[in-house]
Amino acid sequence: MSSKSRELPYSLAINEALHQMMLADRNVFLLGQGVKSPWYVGNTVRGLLKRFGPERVIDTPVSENAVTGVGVGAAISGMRPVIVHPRMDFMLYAMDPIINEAANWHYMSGGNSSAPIVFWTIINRGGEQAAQHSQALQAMFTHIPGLKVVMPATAYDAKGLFIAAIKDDNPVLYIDDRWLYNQKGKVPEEIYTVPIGKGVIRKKGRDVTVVATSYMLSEANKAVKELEKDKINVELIDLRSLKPLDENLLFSSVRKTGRLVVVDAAWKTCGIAAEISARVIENVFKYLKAPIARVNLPDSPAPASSILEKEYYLRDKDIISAVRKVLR
Amino acid sequence: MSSKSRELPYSLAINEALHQMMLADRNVFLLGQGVKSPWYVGNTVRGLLKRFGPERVIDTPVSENAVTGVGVGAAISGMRPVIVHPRMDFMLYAMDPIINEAANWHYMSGGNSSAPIVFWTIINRGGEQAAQHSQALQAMFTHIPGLKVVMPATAYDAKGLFIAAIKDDNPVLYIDDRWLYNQKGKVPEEIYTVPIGKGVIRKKGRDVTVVATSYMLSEANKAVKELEKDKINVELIDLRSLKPLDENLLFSSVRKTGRLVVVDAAWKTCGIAAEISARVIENVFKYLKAPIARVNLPDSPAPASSILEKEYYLRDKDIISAVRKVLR
Amino acid sequence: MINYSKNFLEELYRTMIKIRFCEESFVKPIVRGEIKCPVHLYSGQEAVAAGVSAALREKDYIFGTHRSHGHYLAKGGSLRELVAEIYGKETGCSKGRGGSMHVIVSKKGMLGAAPIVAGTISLAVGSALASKIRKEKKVTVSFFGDGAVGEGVLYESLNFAALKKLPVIFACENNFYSTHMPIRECRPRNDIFKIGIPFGITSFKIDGNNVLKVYEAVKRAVGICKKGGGPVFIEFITYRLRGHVGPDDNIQGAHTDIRSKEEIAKWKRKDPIIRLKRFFIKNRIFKKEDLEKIDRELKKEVENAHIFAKESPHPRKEELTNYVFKK
Amino acid sequence: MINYSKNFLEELYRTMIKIRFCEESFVKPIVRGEIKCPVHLYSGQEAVAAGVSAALREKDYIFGTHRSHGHYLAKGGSLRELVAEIYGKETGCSKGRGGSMHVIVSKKGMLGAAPIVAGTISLAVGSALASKIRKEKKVTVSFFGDGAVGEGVLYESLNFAALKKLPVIFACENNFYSTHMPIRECRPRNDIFKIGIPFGITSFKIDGNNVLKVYEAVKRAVGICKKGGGPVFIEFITYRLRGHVGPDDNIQGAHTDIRSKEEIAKWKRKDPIIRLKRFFIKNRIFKKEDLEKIDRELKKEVENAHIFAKESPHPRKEELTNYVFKK
Ligand SMILES: Cc1ncc(C[n+]2csc(CCOP(=O)(O)OP(=O)(O)O)c2C)c(N)n1
Ligand SMILES: Cc1ncc(C[n+]2csc(CCOP(=O)(O)OP(=O)(O)O)c2C)c(N)n1
Ligand SMILES: [Mg+2]
Ligand SMILES: [Mg+2]
Repeated sequence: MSSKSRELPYSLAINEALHQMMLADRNVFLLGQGVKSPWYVGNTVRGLLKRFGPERVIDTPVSENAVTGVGVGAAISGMRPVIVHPRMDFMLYAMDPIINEAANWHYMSGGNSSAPIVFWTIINRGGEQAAQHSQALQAMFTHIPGLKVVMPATAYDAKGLFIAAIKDDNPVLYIDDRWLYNQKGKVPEEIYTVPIGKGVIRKKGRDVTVVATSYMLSEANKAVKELEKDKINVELIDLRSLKPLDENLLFSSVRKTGRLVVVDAAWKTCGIAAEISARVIENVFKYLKAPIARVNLPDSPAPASSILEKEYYLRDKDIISAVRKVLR
Repeated sequence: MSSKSRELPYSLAINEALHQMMLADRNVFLLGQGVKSPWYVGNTVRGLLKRFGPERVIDTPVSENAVTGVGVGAAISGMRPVIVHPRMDFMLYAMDPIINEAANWHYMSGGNSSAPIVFWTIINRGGEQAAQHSQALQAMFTHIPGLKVVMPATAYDAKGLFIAAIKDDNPVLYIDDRWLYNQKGKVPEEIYTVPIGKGVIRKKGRDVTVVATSYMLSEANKAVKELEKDKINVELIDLRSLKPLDENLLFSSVRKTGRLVVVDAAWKTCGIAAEISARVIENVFKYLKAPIARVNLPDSPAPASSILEKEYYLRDKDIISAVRKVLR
Repeated sequence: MINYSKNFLEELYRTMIKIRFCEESFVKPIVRGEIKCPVHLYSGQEAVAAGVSAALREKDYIFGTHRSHGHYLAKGGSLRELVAEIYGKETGCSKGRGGSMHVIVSKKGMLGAAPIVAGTISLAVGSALASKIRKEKKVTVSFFGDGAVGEGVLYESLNFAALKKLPVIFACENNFYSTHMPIRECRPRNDIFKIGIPFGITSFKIDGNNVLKVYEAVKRAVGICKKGGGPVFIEFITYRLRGHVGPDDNIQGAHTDIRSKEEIAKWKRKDPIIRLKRFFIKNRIFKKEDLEKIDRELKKEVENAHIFAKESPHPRKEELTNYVFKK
Repeated sequence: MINYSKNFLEELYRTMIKIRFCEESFVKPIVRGEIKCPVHLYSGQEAVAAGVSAALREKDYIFGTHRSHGHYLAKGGSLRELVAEIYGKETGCSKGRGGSMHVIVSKKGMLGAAPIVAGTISLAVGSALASKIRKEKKVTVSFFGDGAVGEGVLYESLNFAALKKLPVIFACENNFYSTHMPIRECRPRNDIFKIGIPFGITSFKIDGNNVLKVYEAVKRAVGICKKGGGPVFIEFITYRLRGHVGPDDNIQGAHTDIRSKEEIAKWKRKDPIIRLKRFFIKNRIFKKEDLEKIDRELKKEVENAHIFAKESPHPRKEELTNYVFKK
């Protein structure tokens, strides 16, 4: 089938998911800052307003708290809203509807109600935007029960996880990354889902397991190639979902390699890598041949100066040196 | 000196810290819901309004976001505000001033300004209050650079850390627990500080290290006594501060015991215990004789029913069985 | 006034007296420690819930707060399931997971309640948006207190609802207190309803202790919403006859109310149920005995609900984490 | 009008033209990629910053936004340090850590700026509270845009400031756009200043492109605040002559503005600097040549600031985490 080989950039894979799901399900609608314009969210929203009209593609005032709550309320009333926050930093205004309301709603009602909503949020960092315009807060949300969290790394997953998130009966935080928008990949034309909670082995290997998600998969891929030159055979896992976490995939890889490097482009302390490390220790401790290495941002706000940014953000070399360390 | 043997309940130790610091430093003031009444915050605020007047003891409307920002702004202008959130759950409205503003302020200004503020917040759970009135969100805040986090477990530390928090030039999150308010302990009458970032060994031992903070120290103490009956000699560490974390104390204990149980009365995933576990693995892996056990709440919202609460909250028995597990 | 049907008036009375009896029935079990959950009694404010719901259809939506037993009952929620919830039982409307502050009966349009102050206001706007998108002509009522007027999300909600002309009624029950704070310590001005005006929202206040006035006002507001002229902001002036939580403002065992005896006495005279009774008798709509019969009936119903609740099973501890995710 | 001193008027002009030259000087380096940081130019709004600061004393406080070069310069911030900051240099006012959106000069009372919309409004109320507690009689100005009126924290801040009668001026620069959104898509009503009224706040709007009107209004507001009659809400009607960020609304390389050419042309005719020049000439306060001399001087100053910035060292990467905590 020709559709199998079609390539799309990550951003247009999202765009296609939105088009197809809005067409397939009248309960799906899009709400948030920038949905009528490429200004904020690139071409992910291309053509939506024109096709579905302002009743279902609703650009909003700068009111993150209420707008997010509006989405949650619509979900409780049976809709399938997608709420976009064009930067994760802005979501700090919207923590109450996400955490106190949406994530608890099903539990608090004893299963009598639920909030099937997608909180779509974008990590938008670099470019000297500094501390308030660079944050990657996945760990804060992964900490919260009742909230699923996904971070697709490829165009294929960007579409498949978006569709899965919309179809899920629970609130799902869908986190993408502006640095991924132009990356191309094969994207089937039809509607398909990537199961939430399932990771994938991007490359089989036996010497060391490297776990990465979202943009860090690209850097990890580069690192893997570089390490191959030195005959270091990495098994590369893309978790795709942070909650639920595909423990089994992780554990069986570590059982095989005995070594683990966890990469997450966010702060180290109480981050995703800490959780993965702790879980592996709890479950497959005796297979571990070396300490688990975490590759994270330093515990520091993002700087403006691009000289400092270069030092701050992670690259393949950071993964390479972590791998070498656990192999020593 | 007689003052050395005076006992006070935890809540009055806080109260004394506030009285003394407001007296000692005209820049200190108290702002937040409930500061004029025992209704919210027990007797921690006793006598403050009467002594310092409504200009420095400011009860507020239900406006967590702005009121917290008001504190941050006052701190930037040279004051030393203490902002109280009588429940941690309410702080979800105030994430922007805490995280985007206060925690970044010193960094973003290249060290030219800072926000020396205490965010005092109370974990207030149990009593069938359910999901929105029970949360312990320390991990979310410990994840944030630029924010110190303390969780005193004893009356002595409650006062000493409060004073240290007020004197610190950085934003400090001071988390206490209603379940501790009646616990008595020796509290010196004078002004003293407990250093932020320093833990303490509550009981020396050699078989296993147990790390606990805040209310969980009481349960850990019970567990330690129970385990002693079986000749299990626990080393009990009270971290007191979550950020900065007293790594050295932790590492040297684990080097000695080779076994670790981390207790934190909050959700497991991406929680404090994960961070401690990951850090120990990174640094003293080769001393570990067994997997690290985490004792946490299940990843679930808090239930109302007290039957379910009993199952949900942690007690000495949970610590005991974790210790037995890592000793197997 | 007399052009209301007797049936309609009886229903109003039944709703109010049911709420009152229900609320008062919790006092003893709370004091005895049989009920552990924090309970915010609605006694004194019954005319608001009853009058609002009388003006709504079953398919219309409401969202509540920490003080929502009355909203739930008036919208048709089961009394037994309410009481069972407050006892933390599996038969409760939220299966004992939510307690008093999370009452819900979705099939009657009561879409939920939650104690984070102002936390459900934007949700209500969301359900109004949902019905607008679906062209269903449903109206949503968002209940909140004077305390919630301190939260910024209310203003964001007003703006968004007004911008999109959503069929939502902002129902502010001004009982003059937000926990221990009288309204004058929370706001520079009292006339809360005026906050709707800068957003171009039809906004007014009415006597919230007069159930017929409440009914008429909300009927009008529903009409405006259905014609696409929404939202509407209504401030209901009312008073809670009990403490903020539990029977009285029990601060450290003192069982004293922070409010003056005179103030409480004044409002007792404006008790919406006494007023309605007086109106019935004066206008010879019902006789004293008719009303007493209804009272007896509902007292019994409330008693039975307690029996049901007490006899109901607790949730099973094995099912602690059952509802974290919907499967 | 002619009872202003020549000195005073010259200072106003200098401030405005300095801001304009400074802002326009960034256009080329941005286009060339020498400046990487997002820059929100203030061109067109100079009368607000200049007029406000002229009515303040050095000890008074201001807080800014993402678009605060003008606020910073008018309050006495160093031009060199501003330009260096935007180049991300160690000599910048925030040592290259903050960039264009975090300008600060505490010793001149400019306490900081931040791009989270409405994020600094409550901070400004806090510094007003601080000066009230200290009985210092300082006034704080909170600058924010029409977009920030969508954020609930503004209303919470209005309420708190009004309740405590704080000496704070809410200075809303209504330039009719919030990024790609015209104000009519953000608010059902335009008259923003009316949101202050339900809180009992003195609230009004004025022409923000007339620097003397701005000055007079703020002088009056400062007087009100100093007498304990604060806060005051002022809506300044103005317009940005450049795009939201960078020289134009460069959406995906299109370099087109989302606003109509006619609209922009209309506002170019109301350019506050041209208007002030015209006023000077017409009233024979300054001659064309006087102004040209000032212009040359400031152009030079701006050029020198760029030279300084370019020659300044970058932050050292070893110092990446230096300012996470204050030691
Ligand atoms: C966000 C948040 N802050 C504070 C509280 C504590 N609290 C519970 S009820 C209440 C006051 C509510 O007053 P009002 O809205 O007038 O409702 P009433 O109790 O009078 O019915 C407060 C402040 C809360 N539940 N949520
Ligand atoms: C909380 C938050 N939401 C969204 C944004 C994105 N954003 C940057 S500037 C802006 C609009 C600002 O408009 P306005 O307040 O009118 O200021 P102007 O740009 O017109 O000066 C927005 C929405 C942000 N920075 N912060
Ligand atoms: Mg009230
Ligand atoms: Mg604007």
